[in-house]
Amino acid sequence: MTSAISLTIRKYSWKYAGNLAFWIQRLTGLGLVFYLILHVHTIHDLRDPAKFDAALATFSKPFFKLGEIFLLATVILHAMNGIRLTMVDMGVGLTKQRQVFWYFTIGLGAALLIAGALPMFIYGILRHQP
Amino acid sequence: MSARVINWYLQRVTGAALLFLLVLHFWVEHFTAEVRTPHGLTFAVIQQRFFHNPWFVAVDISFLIIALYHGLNGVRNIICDFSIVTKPMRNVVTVALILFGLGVAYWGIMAFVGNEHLNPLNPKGATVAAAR
Amino acid sequence: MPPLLPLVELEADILILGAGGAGLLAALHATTINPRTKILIAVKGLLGQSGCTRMVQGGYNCVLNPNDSFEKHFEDTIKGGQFVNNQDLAWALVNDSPDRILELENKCGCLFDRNPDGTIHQKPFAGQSFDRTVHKGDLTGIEIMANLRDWTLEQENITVLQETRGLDLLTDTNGKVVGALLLNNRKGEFVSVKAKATLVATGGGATMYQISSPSLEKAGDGMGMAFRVGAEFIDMEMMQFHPTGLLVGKSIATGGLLEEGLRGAGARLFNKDGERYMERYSPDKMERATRDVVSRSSYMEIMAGRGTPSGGVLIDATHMGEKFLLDNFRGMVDRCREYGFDLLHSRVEVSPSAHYHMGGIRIDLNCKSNIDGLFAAGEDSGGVHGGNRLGGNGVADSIVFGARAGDAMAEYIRTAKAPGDVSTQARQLMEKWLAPLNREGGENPFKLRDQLERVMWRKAGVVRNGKDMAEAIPEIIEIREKIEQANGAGAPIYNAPWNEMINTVNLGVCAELLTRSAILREESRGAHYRQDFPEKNVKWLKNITVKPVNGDLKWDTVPVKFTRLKPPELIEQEKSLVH
Amino acid sequence: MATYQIRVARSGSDGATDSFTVELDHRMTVLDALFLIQREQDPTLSFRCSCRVGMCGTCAMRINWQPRLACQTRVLTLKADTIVVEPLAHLPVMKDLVVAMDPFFEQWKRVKPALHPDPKRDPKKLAVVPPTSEFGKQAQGKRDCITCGACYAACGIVGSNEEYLGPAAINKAMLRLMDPRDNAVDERLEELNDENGVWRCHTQFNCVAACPKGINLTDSIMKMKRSLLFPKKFHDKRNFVDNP
Repeated sequence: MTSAISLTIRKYSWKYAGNLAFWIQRLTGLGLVFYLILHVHTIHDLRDPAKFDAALATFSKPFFKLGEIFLLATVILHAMNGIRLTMVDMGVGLTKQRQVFWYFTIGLGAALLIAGALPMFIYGILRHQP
Repeated sequence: MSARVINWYLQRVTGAALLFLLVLHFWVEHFTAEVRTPHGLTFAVIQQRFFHNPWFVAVDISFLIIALYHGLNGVRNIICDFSIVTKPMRNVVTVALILFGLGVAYWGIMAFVGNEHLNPLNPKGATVAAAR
Repeated sequence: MPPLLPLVELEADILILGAGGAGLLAALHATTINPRTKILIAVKGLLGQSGCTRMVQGGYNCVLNPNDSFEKHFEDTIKGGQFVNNQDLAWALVNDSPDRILELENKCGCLFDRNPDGTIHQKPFAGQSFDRTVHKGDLTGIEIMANLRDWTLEQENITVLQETRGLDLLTDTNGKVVGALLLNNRKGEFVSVKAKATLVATGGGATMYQISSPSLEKAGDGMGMAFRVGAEFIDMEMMQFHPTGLLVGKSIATGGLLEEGLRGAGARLFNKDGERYMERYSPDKMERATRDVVSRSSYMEIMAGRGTPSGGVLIDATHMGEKFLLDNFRGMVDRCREYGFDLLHSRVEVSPSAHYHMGGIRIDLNCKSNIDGLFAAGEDSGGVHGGNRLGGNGVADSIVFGARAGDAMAEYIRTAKAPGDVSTQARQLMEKWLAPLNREGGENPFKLRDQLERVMWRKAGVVRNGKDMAEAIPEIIEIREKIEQANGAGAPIYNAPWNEMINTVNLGVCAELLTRSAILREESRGAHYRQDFPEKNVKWLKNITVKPVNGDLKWDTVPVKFTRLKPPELIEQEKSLVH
Repeated sequence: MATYQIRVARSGSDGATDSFTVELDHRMTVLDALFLIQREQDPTLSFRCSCRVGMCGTCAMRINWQPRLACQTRVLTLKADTIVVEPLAHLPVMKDLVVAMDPFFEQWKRVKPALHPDPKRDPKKLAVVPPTSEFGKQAQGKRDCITCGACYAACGIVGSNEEYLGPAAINKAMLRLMDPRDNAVDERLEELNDENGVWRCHTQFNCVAACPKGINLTDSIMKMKRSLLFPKKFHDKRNFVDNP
């Protein structure tokens, strides 16, 4: 079993930056599709205002706020990597793809995440009023 | 131009559009004056918006459709990356994903369209709005 | 009971052994003449990725510029070959090469380097009166072979047996060659091919030397096979040594070349004492002297104990500056760096390296050998380059004569009768080659090959003398006897010792012919240098030919026919006779 | 001289490796180590090698997980005492380190790698290709492919989809498509535009990292993707050749 896993990892030689980016894009993408469907399901509750408000109340609990931060992280990763991919598609920065990945996608993405997550953390979790 | 080129191209275009829409979405649902109350976003806020500015719904619905296209196209790409998915199977996958996407889109759109609570002409819906 | 490998029997119109430039061009031409010709190509390595055309760095000589002329190219070739070339063959080379370059470009898709205005670029090369070498950077061979390979892949009439080597040619009762017995290393099976015409184009035997530049699978297979069916050979003593083979200690990369252009651009050679020894050997031309002169000088330095501890001399290109080297010799700088040498800032160890066998199977203008049904082209054949080959004429030779062989074979098979049954003969030969696979004990083929390489390097190498070579003969014979008893036991597929044994058998043939020829030629000419006869002798404007007759070697010397150009010394002589 | 432990994957049982101890100096490569093992320790070891100086592309193998040319990999630069040598991934193993290149060349053949000369051109004239033209520029470094298969073995997509063209074939197709002498535009475009053509590339850059010749294969693939938006331009490519 372990050998099967290690063989698989080797097969997809994850240590290259581009490959890591590929897996990030795949996994975050799938996660976001899943979230989108859940989200549509919640929105559908607009047909029943009471149920909708109840759902929103649940979602403002700190646990779900934490989840929202996680969602933000996923979105930022997917978006920043998406921008990088579009740059690649346009033929920009092809020779510097490792640097683009680490500095732009990961570096700038982390900065954006902190900027976005901090207010969510402070207002949604620390100062949460039930 | 074949469907594959268009798909590839649209995936990029919709990606860019989603980036813009997402920022907008985040802003209106989390940071505008209406939602920065102790209650945050509620049904009433949405109803207000719906009555005063129908563009909210238009944007929301296009956001939904673009996101579904982008997401499900991505899922299709992942599935097609495996050679066990043969050509006839790929067509089945495509059709299945389109149907699924249409279903989700219908489910989402139905939240606004034909929703009696969001119909200004419906006395019951209007009452709720006036109560706030 | 020894395990018997399967014997697969195939049939083709044309059988081509070797898929370098010559082999594939022959296939191209035969296909062009008749697209339904059934062609079978056997390659020892991977199609298009083995052999020496692949390793060509310099380029391809041909007359394209209106200011250049066939006569000039011909004269350069003959002068370079020290007037012992077969002039008809050399003229054919010169005459055909521009057409072949057009064919390579417009039919096969090669793209050689261009001038800024988009016309083809021709670079200068040593020993030539005009800049006529067509090239693709310093990787010309890859361009040619990759495109020829791609062409071959798309042909439906051509079957390619990859990693399949020739073992022996098959003959009918009249001695006519009717195919060959092959060994498919990939599947571990013998293949007997019945063919109306057979071309050997497997490359020469330069790998019989300790330090050599060709690719590793090259082992004079074609010459060995042709010798065993009685082909006639010419100029076997002529072995070119390249002066700057990289010396990478014990690494297998030793012998890999540093491009000639480096010396042309002004790189200097030093011995271990820091002496610029070319001052002593060629004071006017220095390092820019021809390949044979520089190789010889380096070799003498090394033999006199003035070489580096690992037996080489030092090439110094540092004075040319980092920028110049990077702009012009990027490939060479990189190659040095791969083995931890710094060409930009320090001296690099080099040594003469066995490079090209000018001699080979004696052919006519249609690449026919003296044996019916057997054709030879490329390095397997001899006579085109005489005593020394010009840089850039080697790949031109393969391409031009490969094409000629293709044309000739297409013509030949039109009238040739379908060969009779060969399976009995194939089975007999198969048993002979199977013996080492089933042998217990016996000699180590790797050791014997090393021994052969050392003997040849020391006693019949760059600088030769009668005494040493006479000593070498019994040693070579001993190795040839021992190798027949070598141990090639192991799996039938990808069996390295077994293949090395077969290689050494063929190299042994080349080595013996080379040494015996070299003993006969009592003068120094071109690449052949005798310490005991250091001067060129007008009496030796002859070719030495040899063929096996009834288990013995039949030697002959044939005066060169000067059909187009007479050597100046002969003209002098005639003048003095008139007066 | 230093002692290295070479672990070589052997065919036979699945994933089994044999360990050899060899003495190598600082200039010696992985290929040297393999030759030493074959000559002195285990003659049954099999691997491929032709030119031994990085021109033939037959000695590509996985060295410490990365596809490389054995002849160009000095053991010193690996900075490890133990070197794991395995056959290339995604290609069937014939014996030990020898892989069958057939899957690679099957894909290679799909794009019609040979030149399909334009019958309208004069075969007696050489094409005029200024190095500054689009084809001239692309042909500069991208022609250096030695078909070693390293990119094919490194590509993650090939691992899950053996019907994908692979980086080397797409690079070849791009060169032929740009070639003003060539005529088989539609056939090649059809293969490239296949579901398993260029569209399977997800810019992992593994091929670029693996290519021993430093060819930017992802760049070629991206060029093809973009070009497929306007495929007509390949039919007009003869415009920059003054040879009707």
